[in-house]
Amino acid sequence: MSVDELGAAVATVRILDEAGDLVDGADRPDSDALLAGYRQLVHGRRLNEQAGALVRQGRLAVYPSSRGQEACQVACVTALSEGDWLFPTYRDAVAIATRGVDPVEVLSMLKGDWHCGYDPAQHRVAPQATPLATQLLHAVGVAHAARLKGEDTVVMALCGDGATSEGDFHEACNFAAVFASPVVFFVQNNKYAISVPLARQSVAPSLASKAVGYGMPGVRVDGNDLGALSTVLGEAVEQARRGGGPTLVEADTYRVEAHTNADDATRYRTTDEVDEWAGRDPLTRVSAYLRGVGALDDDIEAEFAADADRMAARVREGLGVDVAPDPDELFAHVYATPTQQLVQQRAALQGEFDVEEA
Amino acid sequence: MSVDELGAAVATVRILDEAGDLVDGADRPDSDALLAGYRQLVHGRRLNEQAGALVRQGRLAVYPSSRGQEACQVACVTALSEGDWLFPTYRDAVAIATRGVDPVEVLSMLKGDWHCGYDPAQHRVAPQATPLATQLLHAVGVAHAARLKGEDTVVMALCGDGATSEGDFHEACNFAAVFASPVVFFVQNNKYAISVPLARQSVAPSLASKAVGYGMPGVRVDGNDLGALSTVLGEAVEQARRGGGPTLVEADTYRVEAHTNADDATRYRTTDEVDEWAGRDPLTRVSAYLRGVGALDDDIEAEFAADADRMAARVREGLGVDVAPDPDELFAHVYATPTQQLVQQRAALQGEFDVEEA
Amino acid sequence: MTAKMTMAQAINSALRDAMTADESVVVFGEDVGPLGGVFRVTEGLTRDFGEDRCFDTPLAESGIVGMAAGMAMNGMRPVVEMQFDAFAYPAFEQIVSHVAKFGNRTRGTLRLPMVIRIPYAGGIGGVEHHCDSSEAYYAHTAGLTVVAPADNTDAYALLRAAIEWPDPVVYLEPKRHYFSNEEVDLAAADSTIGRAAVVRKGRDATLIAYGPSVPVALAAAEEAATEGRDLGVVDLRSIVPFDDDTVCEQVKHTGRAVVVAEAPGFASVASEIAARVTERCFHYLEAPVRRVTGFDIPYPAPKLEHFHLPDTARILDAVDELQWEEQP
Amino acid sequence: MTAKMTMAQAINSALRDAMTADESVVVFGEDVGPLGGVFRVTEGLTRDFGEDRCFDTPLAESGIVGMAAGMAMNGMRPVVEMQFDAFAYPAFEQIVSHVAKFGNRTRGTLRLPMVIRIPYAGGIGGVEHHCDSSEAYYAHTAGLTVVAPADNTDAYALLRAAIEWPDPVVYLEPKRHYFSNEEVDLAAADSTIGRAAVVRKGRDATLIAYGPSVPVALAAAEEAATEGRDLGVVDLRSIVPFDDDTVCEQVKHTGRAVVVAEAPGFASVASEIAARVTERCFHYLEAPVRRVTGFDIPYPAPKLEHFHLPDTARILDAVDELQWEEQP
Ligand SMILES: Cc1ncc(C[n+]2csc(CCOP(=O)(O)OP(=O)(O)O)c2C)c(N)n1
Ligand SMILES: Cc1ncc(C[n+]2csc(CCOP(=O)(O)OP(=O)(O)O)c2C)c(N)n1
Ligand SMILES: [Mg+2]
Ligand SMILES: [Mg+2]
Repeated sequence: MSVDELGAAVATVRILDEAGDLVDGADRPDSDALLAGYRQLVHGRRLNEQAGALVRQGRLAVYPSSRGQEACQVACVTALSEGDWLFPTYRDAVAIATRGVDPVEVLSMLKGDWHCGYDPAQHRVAPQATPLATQLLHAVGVAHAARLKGEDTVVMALCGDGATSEGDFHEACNFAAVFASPVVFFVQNNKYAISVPLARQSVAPSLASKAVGYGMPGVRVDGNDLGALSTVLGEAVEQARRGGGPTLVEADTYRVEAHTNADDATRYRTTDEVDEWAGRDPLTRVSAYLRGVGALDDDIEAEFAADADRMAARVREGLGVDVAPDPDELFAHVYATPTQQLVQQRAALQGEFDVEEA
Repeated sequence: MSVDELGAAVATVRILDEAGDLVDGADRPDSDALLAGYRQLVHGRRLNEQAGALVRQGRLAVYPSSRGQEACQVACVTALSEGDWLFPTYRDAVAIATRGVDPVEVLSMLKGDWHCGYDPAQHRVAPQATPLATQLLHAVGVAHAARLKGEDTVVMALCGDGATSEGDFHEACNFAAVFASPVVFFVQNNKYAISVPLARQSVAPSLASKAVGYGMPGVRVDGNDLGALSTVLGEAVEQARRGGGPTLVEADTYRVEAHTNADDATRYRTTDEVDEWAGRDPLTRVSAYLRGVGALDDDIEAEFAADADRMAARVREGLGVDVAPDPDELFAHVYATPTQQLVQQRAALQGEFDVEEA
Repeated sequence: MTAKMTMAQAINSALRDAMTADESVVVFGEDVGPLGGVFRVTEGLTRDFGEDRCFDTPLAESGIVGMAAGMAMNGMRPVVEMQFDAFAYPAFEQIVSHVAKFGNRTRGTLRLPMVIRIPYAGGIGGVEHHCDSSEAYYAHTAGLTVVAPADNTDAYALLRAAIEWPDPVVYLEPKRHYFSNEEVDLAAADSTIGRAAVVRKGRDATLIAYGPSVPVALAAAEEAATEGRDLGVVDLRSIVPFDDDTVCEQVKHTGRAVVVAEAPGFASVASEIAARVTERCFHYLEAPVRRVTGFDIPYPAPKLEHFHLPDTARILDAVDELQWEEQP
Repeated sequence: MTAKMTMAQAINSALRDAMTADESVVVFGEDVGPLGGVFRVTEGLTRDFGEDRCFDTPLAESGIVGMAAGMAMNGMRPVVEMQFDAFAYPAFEQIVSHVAKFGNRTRGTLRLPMVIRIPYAGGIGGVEHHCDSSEAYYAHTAGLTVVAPADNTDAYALLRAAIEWPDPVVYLEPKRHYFSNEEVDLAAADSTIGRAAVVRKGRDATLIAYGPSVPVALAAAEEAATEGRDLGVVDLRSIVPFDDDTVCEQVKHTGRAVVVAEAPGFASVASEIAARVTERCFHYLEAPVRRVTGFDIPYPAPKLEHFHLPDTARILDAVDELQWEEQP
């Protein structure tokens, strides 16, 4: 069997097509669940938009938008139970907010106040990882520790298509497979790593096919299809919880905006390509379907929008408050107990302020 | 298609069975080539034995034996042309000698004289790599440079089953696949990484199946079957030379001796297991076949043995010569031109000798 | 032959001129191709020299450095970009165990002429992992040559020199100066690796700095001058090899010295400078060599970085403490 | 409660006692399971504590350290082994960008209590990559605690302390002493991280050392005594945090100091010691602090290593140069 055939054997799971119609042979999704998901999609979209606006107003330094990827952001979180863990990247603010973390806290990192604005232990959400793929190993460690402690925790570990090229991706997948760790590796294949297109990242027929080499199941799913994502991720989570080990899930999606506001995407891709993907919006197809089955109408839509507006207002307000930078923060957390040297360095800095004040 | 099915789809190529009989459907190997290969197998086995003896006599500090893997060692080199490159590990002394490097030079590293006893550029054999999997990336670099320069060089990059777990293995395979570099990745799966068995390294159905995730062909071959190895590696080399990109070849073989003389293999495996594999010796089946077709007899066998004895005698002699350690060597090669600091440090050391002598 | 350009442009010019002069020079890394790099340092190189000479790789730094090492083995002169300081760490094993040691291992038969460009240090309000001053890791590693330009002329000159150097060079780009516009005289540039520059002569004390700390030291010297103190500034330019002669000559002359560097001070390049200057100039010193460095902490969040970075006030405080009165 | 044991056994005892005392302590790495480690440090742990408490991993150091970080996040206390110094480099990004910084990043809400054991330094005639003195890389990285025992009692005590420490510890094992047999008093052991030990009092000069250099310094002091010179020896035990008080007290007392360390000297821990001792004791010093370190070269091949390693002769030479006569 040729490699092409092997790779092609990993097909893409879909439930709804771009128009919101059920694809042939798919099970009809549960409307209540889908409606709840839709509400979160609306919220997620709104958060992406609000964060973008805050950047333009200079309230946030930078924001990596997940516009177009909101179905991934929502589905990977709704698949989890309370005791589970989420390991997000810098692009996954919407997922973190969906998990229940206050968006103001999430965004405060990008405001520059601190490296991580929320308490990871409280929410079971790891700090957003910047060094690519490194967090996948932490996810395996959390999962393995849970297994050793006899807990039924599952860990959802996120990364992008670019990150799959890093050595740590390989080591994490392999460790999880060998230890049968309860981890779901969820790759949001949004086709770009900053400017570098997928074709420069991999010539495998799919990223999900990498699972073969680790001896774990690999599933490719339409990343703009909330129902399909929920099914696939839900199954992967339950399999992990049952002791069935890790799964690699690749979502076929697209980064509709530039890498961040600092990026100029016109340098490396055409607007035609972007427009085509904008036409596969993850929100549209869900609303079309829900309206089709009578589960969504203008009133509900308006209610969701109002909800999202309130959230956005809270975000604006929260990020409008300037936290006075506290130099103690430089030294307080480096070690559980600051070393003698740090105490002295802190005192020296305090001395500078005392002089300034005098 | 399940992962098991995908992995199983990578079957093991064989030509001769343990008894030296042609397996069903296999093409009859060329007797002349096989006989030439057999001569090298005898040489390789002798080198392994001689090096082991030198360790016991205290002439070598350590030797990682490739006993049982000689067919791999020979085949990966005979598949190459003169302008090609070989990237070996610490276990591949026999391959390097097969490539034409003086075994005395090869072993001088293990005697402790210098980090690499031969001139890599002269033989197009990289220094034996110790940090696992790192050399695979150098192999890709050499291959990519050759392609850019328009040369038809092919690079044979060796590693063990354990090394496939390292991040650099992943990065090297992926780079080679993306750049369609003329590299053959040749994994000698000898079932152990020091004490750690294959099952702790990977739960994939085969190591060759890792090729799927890079979009390159993966082939599993009986690593104790010289003819099969020559065919598979020869084809992979020619495909690379033709511009067809890299191949991952996994040899199913066994490390018959301990990791090195310093290792105690009884701590982690049974003698039954070792005996079973000793029964699949790569030399026996070739000689049985060649005798069966009348291409080998006692005279030729004696001639090969005498040849190998001469080589072994040269090795004993060469390694018996003690090279006086030259402190200049510490400083001479760190930079093309020693820095002022190194010149001073060298002078200080010289000063110590002057004092001693005075 | 002077022109006004930013440091990013000066580096770009150096790459262009080197690629034009020598066919074996190739540039690669993450986003260095069509995008021209996240700091636009490689702008236009793919367009002007083609895909084979400047290209994007898969996203893997160990891969980038390891592949560069292999290309250097096979006669090319790779110049690779690590996107930010902290993203060079995945390549650490390749850099330390191979790039630094390959020439030595092969007794000089296979040297690795290659350049690892690293945008480094802080001052740009970057999120975590984008502002590390990582020079100590490289400077401590025997076999590496480590240079850090402080101005745009040196950015050009040192990169040209690094690309021609027979050994691997870690070329540290003070990223906060990428967009500083300066008059650059490419012809007059000193491209000697291993030579420090006395960028300001002074009588009273010597400030020793490199990379992004040089402008800060110069500003401090300016300010001190208004207060009647005459401070000299030495710009190392090259951390390895280290120019003992130039540095010590100045320190002997002034009898007092302050080392300025952004990196955490513990076991750092600043420690080395203080130690070696003291060893060589002990009896000329009126006071211990002082170090003004970053604190021994992870690089802080943007809103806090100004507390961390050495500034003119902190340098002048250190100078004040150089025991100008008679000691007991 | 003394017993005769090797350093490998002392470390083994510390692991055993910690695993017995605290269920959350787990040991893993390459070959640490059934084999008991290539130096037999983890001998019998899998047998006695079970597969879940001591196990082999796939061969990937970044994986090992990254997984340990995750386990520490989830309430365990992992103790991982890097097989040799140079084989910790693949884990460098995990160590520097996560292990060192995680507690800081999360403002203390998620600290990572974990120990990275690294058999380090030379003197065993090992092939390349098996003898690196890599402590400077870790000591320079804020957020790491770095300890190096010099004798078997400390090997036990410091490892017990490291495992109980709330922050990640890099525990450096001087591998050339693994098989040295010593009387060990486990009960009397000082398990204070951050405290140096005056292992020999002296009047004339202070030798400052850590890890494998301590026995060499002690031997030099013995020899000096026969020549009428009274040298003290300070064993740092803990490189970070650094015990300024103990070190400076001794140096002020003797007015002269030599730092001894195996690692290449440039931008090293030895540089730091020389620099900070000078800063703090300048007016007590009769001579510049001297450094006796490895040369600035990659660790040499076995037959050449004796040229490289600091020995008693080289230490005594340095002591001789501490300007015992009046200076001009
Ligand atoms: C180890 C490392 N190298 C480089 C970077 C710089 N960088 C940040 S995001 C990015 C692209 C990542 O692409 P992908 O994994 O596809 O995720 P996406 O941004 O598309 O969500 C790069 C190169 C980094 N953060 N970490
Ligand atoms: C990066 C790295 N980690 C650890 C080691 C120590 N080590 C040397 S050989 C070896 C086992 C390698 O196993 P495998 O790749 O299967 O090759 P084999 O020895 O069986 O030929 C280990 C762990 C090393 N050399 N490099
Ligand atoms: Mg992407
Ligand atoms: Mg093996």
